[in-house]
Formats: sequence, C-alpha cells, structure tokens
Amino acid sequence: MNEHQSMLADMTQSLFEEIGHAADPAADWDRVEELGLPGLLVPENDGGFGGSWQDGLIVFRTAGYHALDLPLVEAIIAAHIARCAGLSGRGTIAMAATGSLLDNCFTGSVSGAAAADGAAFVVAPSPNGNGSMIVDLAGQNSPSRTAISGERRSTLLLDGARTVQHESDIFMLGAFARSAQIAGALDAALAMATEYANQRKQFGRALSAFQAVQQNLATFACEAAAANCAAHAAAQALDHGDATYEVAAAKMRADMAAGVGTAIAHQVHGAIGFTEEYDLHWLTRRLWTWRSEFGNDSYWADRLGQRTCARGADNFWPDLTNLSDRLVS
Amino acid sequence: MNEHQSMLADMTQSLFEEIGHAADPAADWDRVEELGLPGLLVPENDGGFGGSWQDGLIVFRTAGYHALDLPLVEAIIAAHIARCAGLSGRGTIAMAATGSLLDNCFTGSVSGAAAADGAAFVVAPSPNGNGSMIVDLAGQNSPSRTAISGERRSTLLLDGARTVQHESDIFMLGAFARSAQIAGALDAALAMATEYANQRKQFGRALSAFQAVQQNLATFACEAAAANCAAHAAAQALDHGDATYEVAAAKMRADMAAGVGTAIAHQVHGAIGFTEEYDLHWLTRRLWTWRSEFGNDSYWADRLGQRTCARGADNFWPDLTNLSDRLVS
Amino acid sequence: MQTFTAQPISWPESAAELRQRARRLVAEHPPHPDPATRANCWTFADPAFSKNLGDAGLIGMTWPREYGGHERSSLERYVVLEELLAAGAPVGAHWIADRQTGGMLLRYGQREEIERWVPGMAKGRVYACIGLSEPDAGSDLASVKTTARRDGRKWIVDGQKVWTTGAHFCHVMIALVRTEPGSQRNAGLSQFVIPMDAPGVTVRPIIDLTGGHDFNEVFFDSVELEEHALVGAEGQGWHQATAELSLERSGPERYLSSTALFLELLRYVGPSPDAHVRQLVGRLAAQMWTLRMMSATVAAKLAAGEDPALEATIVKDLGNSFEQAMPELVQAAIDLDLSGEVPLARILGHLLQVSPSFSLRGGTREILKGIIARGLGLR
Amino acid sequence: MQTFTAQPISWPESAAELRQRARRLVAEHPPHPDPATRANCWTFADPAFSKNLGDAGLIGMTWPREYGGHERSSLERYVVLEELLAAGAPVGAHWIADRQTGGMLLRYGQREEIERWVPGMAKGRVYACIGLSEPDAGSDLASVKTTARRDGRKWIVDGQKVWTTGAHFCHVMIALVRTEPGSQRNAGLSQFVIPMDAPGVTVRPIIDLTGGHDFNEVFFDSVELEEHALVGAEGQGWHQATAELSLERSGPERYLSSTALFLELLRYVGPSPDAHVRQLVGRLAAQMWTLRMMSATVAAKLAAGEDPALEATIVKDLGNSFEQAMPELVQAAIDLDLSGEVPLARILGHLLQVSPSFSLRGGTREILKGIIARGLGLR
Repeated sequence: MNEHQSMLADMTQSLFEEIGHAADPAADWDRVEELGLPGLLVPENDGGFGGSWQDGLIVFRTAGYHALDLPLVEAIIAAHIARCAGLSGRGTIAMAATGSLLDNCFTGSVSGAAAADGAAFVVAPSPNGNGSMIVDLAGQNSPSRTAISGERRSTLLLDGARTVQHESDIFMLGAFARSAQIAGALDAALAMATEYANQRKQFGRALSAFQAVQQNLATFACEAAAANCAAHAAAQALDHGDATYEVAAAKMRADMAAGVGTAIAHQVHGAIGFTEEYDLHWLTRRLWTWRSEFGNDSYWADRLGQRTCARGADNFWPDLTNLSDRLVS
Repeated sequence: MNEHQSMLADMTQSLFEEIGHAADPAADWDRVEELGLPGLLVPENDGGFGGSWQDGLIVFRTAGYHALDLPLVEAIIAAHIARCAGLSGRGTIAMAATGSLLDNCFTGSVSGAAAADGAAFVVAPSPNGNGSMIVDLAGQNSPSRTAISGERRSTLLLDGARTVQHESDIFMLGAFARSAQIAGALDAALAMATEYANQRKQFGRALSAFQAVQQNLATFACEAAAANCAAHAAAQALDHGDATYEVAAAKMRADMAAGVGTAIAHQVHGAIGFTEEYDLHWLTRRLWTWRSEFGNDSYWADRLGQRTCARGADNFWPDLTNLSDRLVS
Repeated sequence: MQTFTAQPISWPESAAELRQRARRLVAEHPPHPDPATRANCWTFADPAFSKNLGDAGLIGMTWPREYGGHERSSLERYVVLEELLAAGAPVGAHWIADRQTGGMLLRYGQREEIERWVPGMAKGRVYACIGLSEPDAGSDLASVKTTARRDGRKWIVDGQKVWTTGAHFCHVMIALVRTEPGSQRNAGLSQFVIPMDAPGVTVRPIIDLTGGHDFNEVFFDSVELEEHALVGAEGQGWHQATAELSLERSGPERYLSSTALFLELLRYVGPSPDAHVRQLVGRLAAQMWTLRMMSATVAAKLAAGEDPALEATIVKDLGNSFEQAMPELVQAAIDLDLSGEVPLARILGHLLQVSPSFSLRGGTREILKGIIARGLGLR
Repeated sequence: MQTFTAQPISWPESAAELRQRARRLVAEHPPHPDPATRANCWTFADPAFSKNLGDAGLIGMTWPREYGGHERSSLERYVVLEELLAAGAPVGAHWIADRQTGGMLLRYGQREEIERWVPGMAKGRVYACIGLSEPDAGSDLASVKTTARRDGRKWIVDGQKVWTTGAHFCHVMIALVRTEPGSQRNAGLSQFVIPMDAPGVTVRPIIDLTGGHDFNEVFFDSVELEEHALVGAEGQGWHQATAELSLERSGPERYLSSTALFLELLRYVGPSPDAHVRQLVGRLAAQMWTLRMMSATVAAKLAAGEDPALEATIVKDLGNSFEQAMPELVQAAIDLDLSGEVPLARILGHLLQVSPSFSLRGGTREILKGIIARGLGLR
C-alpha cells in the first residue's frame, strides 16, 4: 500500500465503521459525497479522485467488512463508466437487461439493479450482448424489493429510456466488486467468530479450546485468505488491462469461500447468531446475496472451464504465466 | 436375518477371513467350489443354492470386508445369469463390449472383465445395447493386467466367440455387487482405523482422544452406515423385481462413501497406512477400484438425475413411495 | 464397536392406505401461500390443520387407545410423518407434543398429568414445548440454573429457559430444572410439567435474522406446581431428558426438511437440464433415497422393540449435513436472481439463512459426532 | 488476530527469461515414460537432470555466490520452481537440498560444513535428506529418542529415524537428535550434519502401497561426527527445525503436484466437454490460479525480508486440501476404466493411492490447522 492508499484505507475504515449496516440513506450519503468517494474511479481531469482499481478494492473491501448499507460500491463503478456521459447524480449498476435498443432509446426490463430508487442512472449489460448501456432514469419510477441482505434491489420496467453505449463489461466489473465485498465481509465474520469463540464458555471451558472449533476457524481463515488474495490479484490485473480471466477466477473463488465461511461462522456462534439483535447476520446475509449476484459459482466455473478446455492442455500453463508476467513491475 | 442366512454369514465370514487378500488362486478356489458358493444364486433345481439377492449381499459384503482375492462375486453373478446356457466352469463378468454380434457369434472387444484368464465364460453388456450376452471363452487367450486393487482385469479381443443372449442387465448387477463389496470394505476399514486410533499414542495420549480424530471417525461411521443401508435396500428391491432405481442410488451413495472413507482411514493411520506391509491398503485400493467400476458417481448420478428430472416434481415423491410400498411384507 | 446394523425393512400393509389418508388431508387444506414457509413446515403452526389430523387419527398413532392414541406401529407412524413432511404440511403446532412430549408423559408422567394433557394432544388441540436450554449455556444442556423447590405439597419454580421453540402458542412445557440445591452438572435435575398459563410464566419472543418468530425466552417467577407435576423420579431428569432427545433424533424431519427445495429445483430446471444440474439432482436423489431407507430402518427397529439410539444419531447427523449442504449446493449450481419472485429464489433465499440453524435443534453436530464416536468405542 | 495479508505482487523483470531457460532444460531432457511418475515429479530422483539444472544456475538461486549460489530474489526462484513443477520435471534428487538443507546450513551451519556441502548442492550434485520422524511418534516430531553424546572432540550418534524421503540416494542428512540426556519433548535437542556414508549409518527401504520406494528407515549405530557437525547452537535444534519446516511450507509444490492430473484431464475431455466436466475444470482452474497467487505472495514477502510463516502455513493447508481433493473429484466426475492404459487412468490410479499421503509431508492437516488457529489468537 502506498501512502495515498493508507490514507484512503484509514478514512473509509473509520467512516464505514461508524455508519455500518444502520446507515441513514440521506444524511450518510451526503457524508460519502462530501468526501468525493463516488468519484473514486473518475479521472482527476473529470473532477474525480483518479483512483485505480486497487484503490477501488480498498473501498469495496472495507464496505463489505462493515456491511455498509449505502449503495456506494455500485455508485463508484457507475460513475467510472458514465464519466463522459454527461449525467449527474448517483448512478448504480444492474445484472441484466432484456428488451430492444433503438436510436439510443431502451425499452424493456433491467433486473438485479441495486438501490435503483433515487438513482439518476443505471449501468447495465447491453441487451444485444456487447458492452454496457448507461440508462438515464430521469422520470422513471422504480419500486424496489428488499434482498435477503437487507439491501434494495429492483427490476426496472423502462419505456424509451435515453441510453448511452459503453464498451465496458459491467457484469464483469460487478463481479469484481462483489468479490471484493465478499473478501471484506469474510474477514469481518472471521474476526467476529474468533472473538466469540474466545469469550464464550461451554462445558466449563472457552469454545476456542475445543479442537473441532479451532480446526473449523482455521479452515475459515484459509478461505478468507483465498478470497482476499484472489480479489487483490484481480484488482491488479484490472489496472493492467483485460482481466476477464482473473475476475472470473476471483468471483468463483470468493463464492466458494462465502459458502464455507458463512456455515462455519454460524456453526461457531450457535443459536445467538440467528437472532436479529446479534450483528453476525448483517455479514452472512450479504455474503449469501453477493454470492448469487453478477454470476454465481456455476456461472463463472462454466465460463472459466469453457475457456480452459477450448485452449487445451498445452496452452494452460503458458496462458497462466502470461497473465502474471505482463504485470512485471 | 433368517437362520439359513446366519449360517451363510458365519460360514463365509470364517472362510474369507482365513483366505483374505492372500488367497491361493487354485487351492482356495477349490474350497469355495466345495462349499458350492459359486452356485449361490442358481436355483436348487439347477443344482445351485437357490439363494436370493439378499443372500448374495451377505456373501458380497463379506468378500469386501476381507478383501477376498478370489473372483467369487463375479462368478456368482455369472453363474446366476448363465444358469440355462449349458456352460460349465467358472464364469465372470465384464463392464463393456464393443463389436458385432451375428448369428450368436461375437467379434470385438470385451473390457473391464474381472479375472478373465482361466474363466470359462464371461457375461458382458450386449454390444447392441439390449440385455447381456454370455460369451464362451473356450479357446480364447486373455492376457490380464493388475488393477490398483491388486485384482486382475482384462480387455478381451474376441473373434467369432460363441454367445448366448440374456435379458438381464449385467452392468446394473455388477454395480450392485460393487456397492455391496464397498459397504463391506468400508466397515472393515472403519474397524481398522478405530482400533488403530485407540491403540496409537501421539503427543502423550491415544489418537482417539483427539476431538478431530473422533469427529472424522464419526463421519466415516455415518458414511459406512449409509453405504450399508443402501446396499441392503437395493438387495431387497432386487428380490422384488425391477431395481434399477435402487441400484443406481446405492452405487452412487457407495461411491460417495468410498471417497470419504478412504480419505479418513488414511488420515487417521498416517504414514503407516501407506506401507506395503500394513493391511489397510488391501481395503482402500479395492475401494478406489470398485468406485470406478460398473459406473462411477457421475455415471449413476446422471442416470438418476435424468430419470428424476424427466418425471418432474409432481411425480418425485409418489415414485419414491411406490418403490417401497411394493415391498410390503 | 457399535454402529448401524442395516436390515431389510418390512413395510406395513397399511402403508398405501395411510398415505392416501394423509395426502387427502393435505390436499383439502389450503397450502400456505409463501413457499418459504412450506419449506419449514415442521416449525409452522396451523392449529386448524393439527385439529384435522387429530380428528383423522394421525396424531399419537402409537399411543394407547385409553388416552386417545391409536396403537399403531412405529412404521405406520413413520409413513404418515414422511407424507406430511414431504408435502410441506403445516405440522408445527402439534409436532413436539406428538414426537416427544406425549410419549414422555405416557412413560414417566403421573396419571393426573397424563389424563389432563395426552388426550388433547392426540386430538391435535394441545401443543407442547421443551424447556432445556438456558442462557449462556450454548449446547451444554447440563448447565441448568432454573430451580424447583418443595413448598409443602407444592413445587416452586424460578429461573429462565431460552431458545424455546413454540412457547408462544403452546399449552404446556416439560422443563428440566435443578431440584437438589448445590448439585452440579447433570446430577440433581428433575423434569416438570408446567402449564404455560400458570401464574408467573412469562414468554418473550426472540426474533430471528429473517424477522421470523420461532424461538422464545421463558421466565419463571415463583411458579407454583402441584406435586404430580414432577415427571418420573426426582433427580432422574437428565437421564429422562436425554432419552427424549434420542426420540427426537429418530424422526424423518431431518432429511425431509429439504424436500420443498428439491421439488422447487425440479420445477425450475425442467425435464432436461444440462449435465451439471442433472448430476446434482441425481446425487441429491441418491442421498434422499438412502436417508429415507435409514430413517425407516430406525422406525422398524423401534417397531421391533429395539433401542436404536445410536442408529438414530447417525441418521440425524447425516440428515443434518444433507439439509445444511443442499441450499449451499443449489446456490452454487443455479444462477438465479435471489431477490426475484420465482418460488425457487424465495425458498432458497430463506433456507440459506435458516438452514445453518437446523443442526442446533436436538444437539449440535459436534455433540452428535461425539455420541457416534463413543458408540465406535473411541476412548 | 494474525492472518494472511494480501498484497499486489511485483513480478520480477527476469521472469520471462527465467521461464524460457527452465522450459528449454525441460524440453531437452527426455520425459519419464510413465505419466504416473511425472505426476509425482518432486519425489522422483534423476541426477542427470539435477546436474543440468545446477549447471544452468537454477539451484541455490538465492544463496551467496561465494558458495555457488546466484543471489537471486525469492520471486525469481519461485518462477523457476513453478516452471519445473508444472512441467513435471524430475527434480526429486536435489529438491530437499535446494529447498531446505542448503539454506539451513548457510544460516546455522559451521564454516567447514558449508564449504563441504553447499557448493555441490548448488551444482546439483549433492543431495540431502531430513532426519525428523522417529518410530512410534507419528506426527509428534518432538518425540525424539535418537541421541548424540560428546566423546572428546567428537559426537557419537545412536538411534533411528523413519519415513526419511530419499535417504537411499542422498549424500547428507540433517538430523534432529537429543543432546541433553533426560530432557523432555522439544527441549535439549540439537541438529547435526550426518554424511550418509559415515560408518554406522544403515538405510533400509520402506516399500509403499504402490510398490514404490520413497521412504526409508535410517539406523545410527555409534556414528562418529566431527565437532563442527553440530548445526547452530546446542539445545536449539527444535527452534531451528521448525523454522526449517516453515520454509518447506512456503513452496509451490503443494498445489502444483496436481498439475499433471489437471493437464491429463484436459487432454482426455477435449475442447468442449459437457457442463459437468466444464464446471469441474473451471472450479479447479480458479483454485489453482488463486493458490498460485497466494504462493507468489509468500515468495514476495520473503523477497521483502518479511517472515511469512503463517501465510505459508495457510497456503500449505489450502494446497493440501486441493491436491488431496482433486483425484477424488476427478474420479467422481470421469467415468473411466482405471485398469486401462489411457494416461488419465494411469495418473488417476496412482494419485488416488498416494495423494492421501501428501499431507503427511511437512505436518499433518490437524497440526497445520492448529498453527493457523494460534495465529488467529484462539486460546
């Protein structure tokens, strides 16, 4: 981490810890706005922070760690893509679009949109399969549901909404964001379970003294480490160019880790972990949600498997090393 | 178990324990012949034992338990199918056949044949996909390889071998036999690992005192129990008629259990389990072999899945209960 | 070394008729509109349905006729239970009374208490809960601080239970309390029948992470009980309560709790999905089939008068692992917008959140595995 | 709470050139005809290949030039190691000398011993083994009975080691022995350099379940050593040996041991297999990619002068789980006659048998997880 990254980490860490899962949508949004966080990945020339994807990782991971209940991660990515589209206000991102795109007007539905109510625009995969489209939501009405994470999600029904095309792969970028958030939330749940095991007594000794509990938490630590390393490597690759392979692998690996980690966190906590008043569920419910968003295990495993099989045995290792050797410092 | 089954169990138990994995192919085969065991599933009218598939289960399971190194399981099934074919001598079974069948003469290859050298005939799936064929091996030469189990396996290249057609599904019956053998071998490996854990000291206390060891062996016991129950239910179904569903499920479940059980058995034993002189490997190597024979996990999961999906949600439960309700005593 | 002895199952001749009776009752009762609730049917209380079942003779099936039972075999009872659970019928109201409390009272309870409670249970009108867990004890059930002391011919109960399923709608609790002052761990404990409307009993809800309400805290403030409220022998409470837990473990609810998810999965993927989904379905089907055979074997052993406590523990541990793994496996395999309205998304979203808690009911996995390890003779 | 701190990796500029050099050496050396042997390349000794590597400057890469090393960074060494392992090159002869023994001697050894052994190691001509395990001790490495006692200016070693990889072809062993009579557990232990041709050293093979020979028993019968054979400080042997184990854990051999199987799987299934196989390949690829990033991160931390012992343990535990699971997963997914001659069958049959033993090298899984748990601060 360089100096500016340490500052970014410290700043977001203390802010998100304070706001956390009980964020006030209006007042707290103003606070992240004041710090310029939504412009994190917008070039300085365009009035942004000029950050890299590795900077993005810091913010996304920390948001995941504190189960931040603000659509900041989505706003950062949306602003990054829409930086030249001349739109203002909070943007968000969505998982899918079906419908028709004619003369830069989109009619159809956009689904899996995060916190679309109140958003000025949404970036969604283009319905014709190439790149993304930035959809102006001015005048659109978007009822939202509550996902099991407690976050808001919508399916938007749009009629002739104004759009701008963009070559970026928003589905892949969304998957990267979720990988980073999963990595952060896993670290937080691991810390929570570890602390609980040390404090809680059962059968006359601390839970942490039971070998089965120790082995489970060690397994959890390995999974959290894998998710975090994978997210870091994907961020580094994004900063160097095409990162479809790395993001696919990172989301796939994060999804695996989320499955193992949530199970162990709840197993260690026992009944208390299922109560509304105990904070573990803010993390685990988001982990379950994010695992299914922007491609689940199966989606990315299939993509990676297809690519790997098509390239064949003789290309596997050279392809893998070419990915890293381009990152020479 | 009825009285005659108890006798069968006692008899095979003491004989197989004595012969075990170090069987003398000639002398020990004469002993099982003397007891009439190869005719276990041949009707009494045809000079056999007149046994049921549940009797077969007892023998197959016990053979698995003692890693019996004689092709008895295969001979019993082959004799059962060939009972009216007018062939004498030891029969065996095979996993696949490719080639042509004209005027009851088969030209082609028969693969996955167990202990075919010295066998008088082999029962293999018919190359045209319907039922089985009984192939006379008189005058055929069959070099054999040693499978990782230590058992002999061959691919037979046959030219105009005399065959008899039979409507039975030899591949399914082979899968049942392997399920039963896996169930027996798992129980034996579990007993061996349990005894070792109780005797072996490490870090100043018995291995069995470590919670991680206890939890692993309990998991193993659950898997062995599942494989054994599944094999019993499949045998019961075979005695009542069509048992393709039950055998598919039993082999699938046994294969899963074999994967878990072998890993735990070796984990508990540590380095000693990998030495040639320690007997664990006679069991685990057979378990690995049998798991891949007559359809592995994937083969049977695909068959079961295809059938279940095609029948649909509304038929699932009625189909399942119909399978058992026909077994009313 | 004790383990699971497999054996052939003699299904009762009445099986087909009992299934038809249960299926008819389910078909006639309007299903709960929320698929997520159907997936957790054995925790959802619907007194109207419980009354129908009681009137049809499908509760207390193995109990003596004298107290409203039907003197059926354990396997006949098993057939009815699996029908109800597989159909996602709302059996939560009477579930504990039928599975545990009724049998417990018949075995250990005093005549007055049996006569007061059991016939109503068999009719599907009287519901029960179990007072075991206490605050700060986790799965250490011997860590009991609630006390009962003699006061003339009465007993006075003071203390608190927690994680009590259904306490908010039940009529009666059997509670494990300390009757010998100063006794430690599992010594000096006794069981009592406590009417939930007795003065001094307070129930406070525990809201779970989905916003649902299954669990409660129950407070006892100088609750007065008659002498005959004592269940079994004074000081024998631990032995009796663990035998009760072993009864709990023998039921088919463990593996069948996942049926609703499995059926929705079949509906969602249709008749010919790709190889990955096909194989997932096949693997799950093989495991369900095996668990069903194991559950039925336990019922057959009960019917034959054996005590298959270890077998029941093995089935429960396998069932726990299966039902906890299934939502995770389905989430990994099916790419699905969980916030969407398709039934599979609704059920999956719900089960992902609640399935990790399943293993807390009737003993955590570590404890179950410890029991199995002792059966193996590990020391 | 200490865990794995992820960080970006600065790959060395020389990476591409080093890879080419390693690939050329592998291409020029005839591959072992048996695919099963290639799958276990880091246990297969081929002195001719080790000499080629030594001559090409690819052994002892981080050691000082003074002793034949090349003063490269840990990441440069990492690049070469992963190339060799991914290609299934027969590195077994010099592997332990390069990974552990050379560095150990350079750090703790006396000048005479360094000069005698290390230059030959760097040339790929001198091979080493590790004397840790003793009979009846299992993974309890502190259970040491082999002794060394002073006799004038000499040391006399008596006792026995077991499970010693490669003792039958190695030139030298570093052994952990008890130098303080009557000391217990990990106190009073010291390390010694023992020439394998010293009088009184006897090696007896242990044949494994496949009929193969990797492991040995090594007996010491009044073996005389010079004073300078003592490695490091007397009584500090345990501390030094466990640091050595942590070096072992940092290598990429854990996850790369499965590469041969993965590549054969790709060959067998071809460019467009069904969805089930596709997804298996994708899952395995994602895990391999992640493990590679984690291994490289450990190497980068070593290069930066940090002590990533805990990170290395995490990578090793994950790598162990991965390499042990992979044969099992492939067997479940690919319906294959294991007794057949296709390369996938040969490799799979071999790995099924030997992969459970991988976790025994360098600490069992329980012990690794215990170390990680301590890192988390569990007490």
